[in-house]
Amino acid sequence: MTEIVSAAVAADHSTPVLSAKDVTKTFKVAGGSITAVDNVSVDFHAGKVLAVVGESGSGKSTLARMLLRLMPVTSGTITYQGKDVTNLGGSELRRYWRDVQAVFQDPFASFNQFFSVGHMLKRSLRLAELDKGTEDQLIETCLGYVGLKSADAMHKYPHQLSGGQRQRVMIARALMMNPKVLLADEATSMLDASLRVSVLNVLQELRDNLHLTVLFITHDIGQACYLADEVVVMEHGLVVEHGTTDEVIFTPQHDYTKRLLADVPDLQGSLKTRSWEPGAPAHVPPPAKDS
Amino acid sequence: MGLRRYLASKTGWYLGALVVAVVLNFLLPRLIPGNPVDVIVSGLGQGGLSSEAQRQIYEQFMKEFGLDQPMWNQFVTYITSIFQGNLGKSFAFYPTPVTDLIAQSLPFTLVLQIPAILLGWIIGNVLGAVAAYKGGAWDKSVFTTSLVFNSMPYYCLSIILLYVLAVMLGWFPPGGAYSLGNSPEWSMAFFTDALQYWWLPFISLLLINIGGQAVGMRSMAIYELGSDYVNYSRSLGIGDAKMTTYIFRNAMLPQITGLALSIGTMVGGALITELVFSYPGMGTLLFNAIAANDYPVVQAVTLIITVAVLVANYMVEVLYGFIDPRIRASKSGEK
Amino acid sequence: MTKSLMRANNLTAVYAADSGQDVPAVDNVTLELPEGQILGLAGESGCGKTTLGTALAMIANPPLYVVAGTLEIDGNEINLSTLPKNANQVHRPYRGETVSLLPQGAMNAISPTLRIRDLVVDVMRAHNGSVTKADALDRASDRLKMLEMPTRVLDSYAHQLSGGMKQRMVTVISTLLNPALLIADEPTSALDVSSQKALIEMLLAMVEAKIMRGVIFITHDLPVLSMVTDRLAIMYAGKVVETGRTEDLVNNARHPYTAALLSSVLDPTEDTRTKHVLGIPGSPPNLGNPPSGCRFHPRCKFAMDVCSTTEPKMLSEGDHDFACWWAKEHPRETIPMEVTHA
Amino acid sequence: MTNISSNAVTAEAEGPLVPTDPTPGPKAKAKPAWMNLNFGPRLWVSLGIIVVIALLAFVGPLLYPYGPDEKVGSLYDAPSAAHWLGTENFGYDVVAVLMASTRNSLINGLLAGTLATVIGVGIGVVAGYIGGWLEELLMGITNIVLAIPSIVILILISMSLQSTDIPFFKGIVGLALVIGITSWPWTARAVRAQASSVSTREHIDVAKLSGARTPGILIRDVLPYLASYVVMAWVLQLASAILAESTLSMLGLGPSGTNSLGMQLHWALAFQSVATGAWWAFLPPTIVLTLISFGLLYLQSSLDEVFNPRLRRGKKKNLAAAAKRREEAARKLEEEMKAPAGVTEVIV
Repeated sequence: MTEIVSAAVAADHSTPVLSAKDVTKTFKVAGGSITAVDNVSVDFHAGKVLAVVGESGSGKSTLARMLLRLMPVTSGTITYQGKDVTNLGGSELRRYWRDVQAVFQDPFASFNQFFSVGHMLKRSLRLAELDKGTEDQLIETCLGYVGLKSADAMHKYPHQLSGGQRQRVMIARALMMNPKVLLADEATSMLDASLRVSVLNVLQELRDNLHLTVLFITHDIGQACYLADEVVVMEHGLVVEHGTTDEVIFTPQHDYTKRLLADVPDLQGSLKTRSWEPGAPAHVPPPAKDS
Repeated sequence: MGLRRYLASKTGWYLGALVVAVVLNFLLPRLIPGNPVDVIVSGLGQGGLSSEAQRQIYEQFMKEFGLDQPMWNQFVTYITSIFQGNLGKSFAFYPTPVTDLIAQSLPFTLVLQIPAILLGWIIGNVLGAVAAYKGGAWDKSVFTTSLVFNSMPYYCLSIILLYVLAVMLGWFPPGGAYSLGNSPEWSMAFFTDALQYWWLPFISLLLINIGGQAVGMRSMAIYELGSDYVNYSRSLGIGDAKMTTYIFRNAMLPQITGLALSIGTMVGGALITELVFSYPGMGTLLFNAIAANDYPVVQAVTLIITVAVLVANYMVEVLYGFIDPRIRASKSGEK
Repeated sequence: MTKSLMRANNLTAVYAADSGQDVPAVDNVTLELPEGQILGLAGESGCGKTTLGTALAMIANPPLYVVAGTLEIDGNEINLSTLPKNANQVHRPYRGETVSLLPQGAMNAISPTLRIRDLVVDVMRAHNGSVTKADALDRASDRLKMLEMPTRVLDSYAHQLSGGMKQRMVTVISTLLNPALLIADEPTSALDVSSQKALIEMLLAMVEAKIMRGVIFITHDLPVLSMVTDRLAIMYAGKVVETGRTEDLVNNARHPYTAALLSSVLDPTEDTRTKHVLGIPGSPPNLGNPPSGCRFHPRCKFAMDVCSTTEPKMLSEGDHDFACWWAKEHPRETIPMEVTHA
Repeated sequence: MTNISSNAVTAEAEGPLVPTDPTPGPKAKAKPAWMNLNFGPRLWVSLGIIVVIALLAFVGPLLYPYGPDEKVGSLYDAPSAAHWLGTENFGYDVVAVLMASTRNSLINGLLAGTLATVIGVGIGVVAGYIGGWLEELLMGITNIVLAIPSIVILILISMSLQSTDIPFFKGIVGLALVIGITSWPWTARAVRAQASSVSTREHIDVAKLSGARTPGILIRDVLPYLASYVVMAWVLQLASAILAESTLSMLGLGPSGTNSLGMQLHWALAFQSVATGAWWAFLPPTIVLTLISFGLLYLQSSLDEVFNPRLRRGKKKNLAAAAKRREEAARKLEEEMKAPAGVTEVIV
């Protein structure tokens, strides 16, 4: 693990590690086109967790896929450590993926069900180009980092792991590349609340201990609140608000952010504001019109 | 996808398929080394004809069929004569026009196949749906029987039926389409006579079509049984009979496209059924033409089969567009 | 306490596994709901909450079997078991009229080849053969008008509606016959927060208008439940471990599992910014072979020796029931939350 | 042919109804999910049929005293102790001819069916995974070929091949090639749909991020997910290739100078065996063809149930036993309920 730490610490804190500039994505559909991401510019600074919050259709996952270079941009540039990576291909792209890794939403679909955990991890290691001796060592370390024992996990198949364990294996896989940036695309949204917290905690530790840059994509503003240093709010492909987590969540400026925060039910808040008594008729606001 | 787009794209594909099919139909027999006339004439040679006479016949045929022309010219001639309804002259029954031969055979094929395909499709779907819904013994017997019929090659069932019902039991005449001495005409006497000969090949085709459709419908309906709407309708207290109609409607849609896909196979299978029963339709015509190396007839029969199958498929797909609300709804520009 | 609307007694439901073994997904559960209230049923995936809802809605289908249990509702006592041969005929008249289901993910709840209006007519006629088409549609459009929804949706097919609209339309259909009890199974989980809010407000308005006289709201989302419900029941591994008034449960959890679930809730609040939650170690148990004693004991921070040997009985503190040995030894003491602050 | 709409890919996404034990004991050996398949009795029945026929075709000739080209009698000699199924129209022993025919028909089916499956899967996977203009081109070709009845193309090609002088094309292998290259389209279309749904799975993205290249992804991440589907398609292709051969042979376009089930029927019909009641000439090939076709289709449908639990309807015996146990449990529960109340204990 020491080499991971030294590499991450050496990173420059003032200039962004990864940045998107004027990135746009349009999809052709029958009889027209849809702009999924509209002229978005975001910077990611080393050692920070940046959350991109938005509802379905906000373009947050499309943005993530473009940053990961899994999907071409329609226009705009993506820069990594000062280098334009928008149109990388072949071995250069694979080198980029050594530094920028990801964990996806579906803890089952992320796994090839025909491979054991060990097989999957060793396959990923080919990208890291290590010698055999250090491979097992690294797997052990990375699984340990997400709270799993290599002896237990290596021979298991995905269906023998719980959702939380699967996502942690996926994080371990990403860590093995010794990445500088980790994208978590709705990585916790399919997990139960108690397991979700354990994955969020792992991400937090990676930031604190390894100074990893984390891009956390979520629809749940509560999770962003728990984890993120900075928050970007997206709506219909546009960035509507960007600031520190405290700014965005506690003093939102944009109407959309305000509405989003107002609509989120919260445990204590809704108890307090509940205006009816059990069994008694209550005043109920008229249902909102369907948009 | 809007209905108009759907129809436009289907029309495009079928026109494309038609063009390809016509070109193949023209090209394939001409790709062989030498040409069909060689084959015919060398066949005559074995019959003891002098080489001089052979050469004369060869040249006459070459001219008659335009085979001395460059390929491109031949194609243009081929296309224009097709549009004029001229399919050339038979080698074997020279100079009978191919269209005459077809006019004699086609009606027999049509009266056999159209009822067998349509009726088989309807009965098969009903049986399949009932089997899926009832489950248990019903399902087991219907499914296994259907599977047997579905997996039996057409002509195998035909042969067995012919042997058992016609030869052994003598319930039906053992082949042909009408009694000796009778000839096709628009009279009641001819029809009642022909009907006796019609039953056996018809039943043989019908059983197999029922089997195929029932097997397909059963699996579609079982899929539908597990869907959310069945569960929800149940939770609303909707009765079993009503629910069966929902399932039937949804399972039906893929079965309609299934019909389009299987028409080609059915027609192919039916050709051989005619052979088994010596039924004087297109299949028997084709068989005889192949045996006699009668290329113009073979080409004409394959062309007609292709066009008929394409048209039938096209109509089924158009119908599908109108029936499936997911395609129809987008007509008016709704979401 | 107000008059009881429904009481489900000793409900047990099993899944027939491929191996031939039965896995009990709901194990001897008793549940009560007072008239006019909303009961939240919470727990994590696989805890049996959806199975319980399915059993109460009387639509259990193989491989799910309701082995035992009765439902007292509206003066009826219904045997919920699906084992008798005539169970389906017995249950059918109650479905939709006495107990109705609002299903998880309305996405495919309506047959794609059916107009909404056709389903409306079919539902009305299923319970009263003499209803005319016009009457059925009148009733549906009145209901839609009352809820301020456009009546043109009746002419649509399901795929023409947006996700939020579809979910609300299904809600209207489920409650068309004014069922005594509505079972809402994760109705909001697939929706954006704004649609989620709209649906919740609609449900509350319907309860207020006495369209239905009680709701069981099933979800894993505790903040949503705290917003909607009067009472909560927490399920773990096929058992109800704690029930009580929503305020009591949220502020004064008496079962360690409830406490851990509550601490895992991440609201966008100042508190969440600074807190550090540990979550629950381990995974939910295999229901085919549940742990002895209290099913939660392998993951519980407060587990004592007795927890692994003897199953705790339901205890009552006023209107608040729970099954926990620790709570028995510490009367009226809130379970300490496992949270540290930065 | 359209009913092999396997949803093997989507089924697992729904997840198990009951959580599986994430920490199995030391005895539980790790197995990938696909190995926990449930093979029903129908699968064994169909496999049995196919094995018996294969034995007849490949082992039978070694044990049977007569060869298929040994003239042992005259036209339609009736069955006797020496010749169990008599002789056919040329005076050859029917059993010997039948075994040779079955062997050739099976070889033809294997060659043609495998070829069609390979082409279909290749085109389908590439189109479904790569997408874009390549997909449109490949599927355009597929749809056109699919619309043209394949029997027509087969007739035209085999007729042309008949008149060549190259024996290879006239023989069983040539015929198999022709059948193979004309019958891939529906497999391609079905596989494309599956491949395109697999290619949206996140594990493909994970493989890319792990540095895997496109051929590796196709082989290791896409094909295994299609395996069950491909096996079923292959079984169907075998059946349809065997039938296509016999159809062509009946039309007089079969492999010249060799035996096949279709040729046997062709000659039986040509020499009036049905009308003359010589059942031993036409019935054996008819039955063998039916058995092959039934065995393969039954195999396909039982494989479909194995891979697709949604289609499965429980085994009667197990169901009955489980139901009995359940009723027992229900009775016990009822008794417990009748026991004195006091489940709830009031402590305050």
